[in-house]
Amino acid sequence: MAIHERSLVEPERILRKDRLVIDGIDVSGDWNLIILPRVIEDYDLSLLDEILQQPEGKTILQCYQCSYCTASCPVHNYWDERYNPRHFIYLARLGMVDELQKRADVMWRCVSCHKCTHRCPKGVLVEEVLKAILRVLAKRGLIEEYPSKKFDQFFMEQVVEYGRIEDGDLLFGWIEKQGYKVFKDPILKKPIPLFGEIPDWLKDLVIKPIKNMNIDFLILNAKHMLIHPRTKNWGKMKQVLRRVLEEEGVKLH
Amino acid sequence: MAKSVLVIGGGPAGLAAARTLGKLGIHTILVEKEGKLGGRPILEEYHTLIPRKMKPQQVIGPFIEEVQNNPNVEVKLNTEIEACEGEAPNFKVTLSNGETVEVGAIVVATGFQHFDAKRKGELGYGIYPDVITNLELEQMFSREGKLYRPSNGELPKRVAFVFCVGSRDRQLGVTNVHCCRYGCALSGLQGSEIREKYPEVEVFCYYMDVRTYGTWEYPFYWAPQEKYGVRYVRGRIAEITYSPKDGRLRVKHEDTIVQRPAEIPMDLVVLVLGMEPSEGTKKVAKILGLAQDPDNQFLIPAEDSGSNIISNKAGIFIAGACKGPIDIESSLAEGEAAGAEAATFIGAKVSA
Amino acid sequence: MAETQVRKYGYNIPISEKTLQVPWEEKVRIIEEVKSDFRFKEYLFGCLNCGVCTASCPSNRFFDYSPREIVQRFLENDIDVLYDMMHEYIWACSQCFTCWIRCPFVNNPGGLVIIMREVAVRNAFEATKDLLKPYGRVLLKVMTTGNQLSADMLQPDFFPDWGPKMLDNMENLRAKRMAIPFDVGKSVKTAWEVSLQTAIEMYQIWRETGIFEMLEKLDPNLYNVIMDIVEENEERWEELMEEMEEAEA
Amino acid sequence: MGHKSKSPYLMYPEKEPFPILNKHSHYDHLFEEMYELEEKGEILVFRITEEYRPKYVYTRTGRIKVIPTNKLWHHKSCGQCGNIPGYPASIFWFMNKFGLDYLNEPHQTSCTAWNYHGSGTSNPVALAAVWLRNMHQAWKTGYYPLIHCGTSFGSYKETREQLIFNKELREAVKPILKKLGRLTEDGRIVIPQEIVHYSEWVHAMRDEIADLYEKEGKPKGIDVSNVRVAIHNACHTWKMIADDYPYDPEVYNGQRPAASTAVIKRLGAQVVDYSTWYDCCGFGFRHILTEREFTRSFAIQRKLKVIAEEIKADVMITHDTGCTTTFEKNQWIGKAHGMYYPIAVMSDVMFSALACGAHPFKVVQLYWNCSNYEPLLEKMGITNWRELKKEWEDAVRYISELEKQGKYDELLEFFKEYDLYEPYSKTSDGFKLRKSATSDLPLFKS
Repeated sequence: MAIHERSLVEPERILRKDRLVIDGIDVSGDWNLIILPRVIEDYDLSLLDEILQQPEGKTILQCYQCSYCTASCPVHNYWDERYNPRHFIYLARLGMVDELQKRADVMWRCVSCHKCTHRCPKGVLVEEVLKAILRVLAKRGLIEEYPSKKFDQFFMEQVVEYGRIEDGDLLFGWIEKQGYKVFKDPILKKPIPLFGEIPDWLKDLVIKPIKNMNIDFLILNAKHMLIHPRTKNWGKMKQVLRRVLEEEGVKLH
Repeated sequence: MAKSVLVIGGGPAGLAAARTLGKLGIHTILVEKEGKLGGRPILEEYHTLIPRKMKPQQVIGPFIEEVQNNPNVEVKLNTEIEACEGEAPNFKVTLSNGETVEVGAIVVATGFQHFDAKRKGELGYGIYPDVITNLELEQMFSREGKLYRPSNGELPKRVAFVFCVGSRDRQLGVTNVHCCRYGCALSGLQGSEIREKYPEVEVFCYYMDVRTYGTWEYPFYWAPQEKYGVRYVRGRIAEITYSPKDGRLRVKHEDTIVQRPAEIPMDLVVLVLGMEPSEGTKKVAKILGLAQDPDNQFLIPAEDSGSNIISNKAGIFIAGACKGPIDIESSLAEGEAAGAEAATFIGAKVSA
Repeated sequence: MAETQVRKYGYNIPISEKTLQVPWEEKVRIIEEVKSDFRFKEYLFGCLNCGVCTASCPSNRFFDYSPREIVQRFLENDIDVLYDMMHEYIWACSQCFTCWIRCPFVNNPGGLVIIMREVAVRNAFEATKDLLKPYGRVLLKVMTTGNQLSADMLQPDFFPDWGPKMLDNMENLRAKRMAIPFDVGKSVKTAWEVSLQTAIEMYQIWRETGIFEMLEKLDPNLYNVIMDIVEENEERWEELMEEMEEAEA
Repeated sequence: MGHKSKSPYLMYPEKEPFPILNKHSHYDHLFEEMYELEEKGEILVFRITEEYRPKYVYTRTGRIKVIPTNKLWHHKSCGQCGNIPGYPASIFWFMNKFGLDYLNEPHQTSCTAWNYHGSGTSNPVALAAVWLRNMHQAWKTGYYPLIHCGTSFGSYKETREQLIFNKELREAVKPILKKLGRLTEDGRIVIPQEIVHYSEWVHAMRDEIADLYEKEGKPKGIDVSNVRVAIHNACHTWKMIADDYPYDPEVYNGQRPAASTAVIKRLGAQVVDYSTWYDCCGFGFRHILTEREFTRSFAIQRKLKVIAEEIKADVMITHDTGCTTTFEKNQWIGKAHGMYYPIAVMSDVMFSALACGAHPFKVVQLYWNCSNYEPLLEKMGITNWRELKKEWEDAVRYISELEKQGKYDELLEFFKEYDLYEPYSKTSDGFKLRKSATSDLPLFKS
């Protein structure tokens, strides 16, 4: 025996023991297979309460599921249809946490274009509401912190340290953090572009602009890569900023 | 030529018609089947009327009073019509008390009745005590002033409103395919009332679509969600069952947005009933030869008339819920219009 | 970086690559075959998308299968999805017809499924052939004897999951079957004894209504086995008729 | 009883017995159409006349359905005869007890609808031909068809509707029936006035059954008053052509199908409601045979588990072949994943027969039943079931020995006593050996 309609059953709903003998009868494999039901048995209503406590979450109650937001959403339309703001709001309001979790991999894909918020006929601040949902889920440990958050953090560290960012540093520092071997000069320990095991797409990404770049600008960039520019009198500002961040509970490495 | 007008039905539309006629100085006979004037809202003790959120007594009370105090209006309670002879403007109508009255015009305002929820067996009404109708919820509010589960008298933690029970449903035959018009709005109102008084009670509305038409959209759909936190779930309830394990009901539906089956525990389930023509409406239609919708049996206006109150028979005017679901405001307005129409029909001259 | 967009239906079922490669005209022909069935107009009226059918559907509780989806796709005339459904999706239906008793429109999604299954069989889809391969024993039984099940079909190899009591039953089956207290039940190879005349009449029905043809397309080997039995029985019947005529004369 | 419409087959009660559906529903209209077709000479309606001792039940629309109770032609079920033989045996046993006349013929095929719903390898014309052929055989014998199987019943109800409302179908099936010699002499199709399921017969006979329980069951020490019963209504009986199945004011106010529930209540057992009462069993037609993963998942988790956790019933009562099989066979495997919820499973007629004192193994044939029926027997007061089981096993041994020794005459003599009726005496052929397409036992070979 085998389930013909296999694609209609998610693998996680299948119980099956490869080897099994009960009362002396061999019922290995499919003979003992049991499918678990996909019924929604209850709502987790506290999820909405928590969302409403978030400053950005308040307007969630105004949604009436017209789907203007989703219809306008570039991520939904051109990237992954599973990214669906209207749907996330619905699920969050009824507390269907397992459904939200199933979409954890796409939930962070908002590109902050604000078309949804702009178009909502009921004044839901869609993007903010979604952020509130994500925050609550992350706080509950139900979804992972979004992957790009690591980059955000790295970005912020740069800003805190220097009062500004430097493109090359940011880019190669980030590449290094991703586990690629970045080739560095032996003295200043600064990365040298186009060497090392960096991926091809990145090489392309770097070469293209360099080819078309004004020579002065190129020199300026190279200089900045060697000597990181810094905002004037940043030292004091940095201290204040670090304290504030500490009080807010933001961790910096 | 008879100078009297007969008004059949002492509900909102009938009262409004009789009041208008009485004020115009026309001799009016108002017959009412029940022992009391006021129609469904008064007889069944509704709590709050849509759309102005007034009490039935506040709205209908003054009409009753005026009709009773006007010497031109003769009120006959516990009376029905049995037969009618003659054509307009000389109708000879036999009443159930044996009297025969001669009238020049007739206003029919025989109203509606609520759907019998037992006909939807799968919803468990009449089997599980915690499945009640929206009418019973109104009465719970108006008579006892509190919300409770009939099974144990306790405050429910969760209340579900089940839309379209006996409406938009061909399983019941062709008679119940129409929309009840008021159910969505009333549920929004009742849900808001519950949330206002008992913020700890969670309220769910199970809908296919929400039809709070016209200006009702904000007060009865948006406000319940935004102000009172009533939760709307998309999916029609297929079955209501009871689990002895926890003593709670289960509302079974497909959440059509999530596309998964759901069986959610509830403490109190309110069935939002459809509207049907009353027995009186069907009876009067036969006696007077009024046109009825072949499917839902409600009265229908004359085909060649743009007006909603002109019937297919000259000299007979139809007003209120005998023509289909209607709200209180419109019902009163139609009654008034039918009264005025009847007055002009019998050629009454009203001095300035 | 963008992922390829695959059209999905149901809760999360992608349209298969195979379906997309089938010529459009062929898919339209198949769906038209479904829609031209005389029952189609009695099974589908309209849809409020209320979900009552799916809410009542037993298969929906375990499979990502929804009668509402089928009804919706027919109303949209979504050829690709409907065609795709006919290979796997529709076979999840349990044919319990709860959808039919609940639908406010009195649609019969279970009925639509049975028309689709018939068309899937008539057109001998590969998926249908695979699906019905293990079902061949039943087809053999029903086509030749007019019984769909018999005691000897419940072999231990095929039914270990029915447990020890079931396996006990299979021992000394013949004598146990004879201990069934009515005569026509004392048979092992059929549920009850079917008279030869009855079987012959049934073969004629299968012939006249195209069931044998359907079977030939679906599984030629099975068809051959069945036809051997049918012809043998028909010969037996003819001989008997001749004998009887002689006896009368 | 009740008043009639212009069609002699369509009756409604004077006063509505419970909140009914629309009387002018599509299905009841069928009886008017049927009458017109008969008047036009297209069909012949096989009527339920007085000789069939009609009884009356209500349907969901409040229509009065006529149930014949005597002189019945048993249209058997392959699933029942194939693996729950106590099911038809209990029906025959009751008929004998009540002194009713019946035929149990080999001249019938199954409805073939199990295969149809499972595999799609059939079509409406073939189904209609099979049905009409079987009905014609019953009509020819003068015995009224009583359908044992839920799927046959449901499928026949639907086929009848299709036939009556579709001229094309009638025209397609007529030539086939003509070839088979299965039309009336004047070329008409035979359609029975009512399609009757055995559970409707049990429902109509519930008072007689209860009387028998008082008279014969109770004196044997049998008492069902403490038995907690979970009812499972079979989909194809009440969901297919929903308007043609009994409902009764005494059963859930006429809001749920009445058959089975009514008779169990009438016997005095406790019918207990549970939250998945409306669910099917998970049979799925194809699934029960070749994809039991679904069937067992469904039966265990949606039904057996719910019943065990919510109401702790002693027995699950069904009225169809498929449901009984599904529930009794798919319990044990639950052990694989800690989902073993043992419970007795049987049909209403088997339970009723037990209550009325029928032999649990010779008649009710519980031997074949894979469910946990022993505790139920104890609770019902049939405490000597071990001895009774041994009696049956002895009979099997005896039969086995006689057969091995080729003593067929002795075997025939033995069956004369053992069987519910004498072999061959109850077929339309009378007492004569017949040609069989299927029999493999030398005893019954011509």
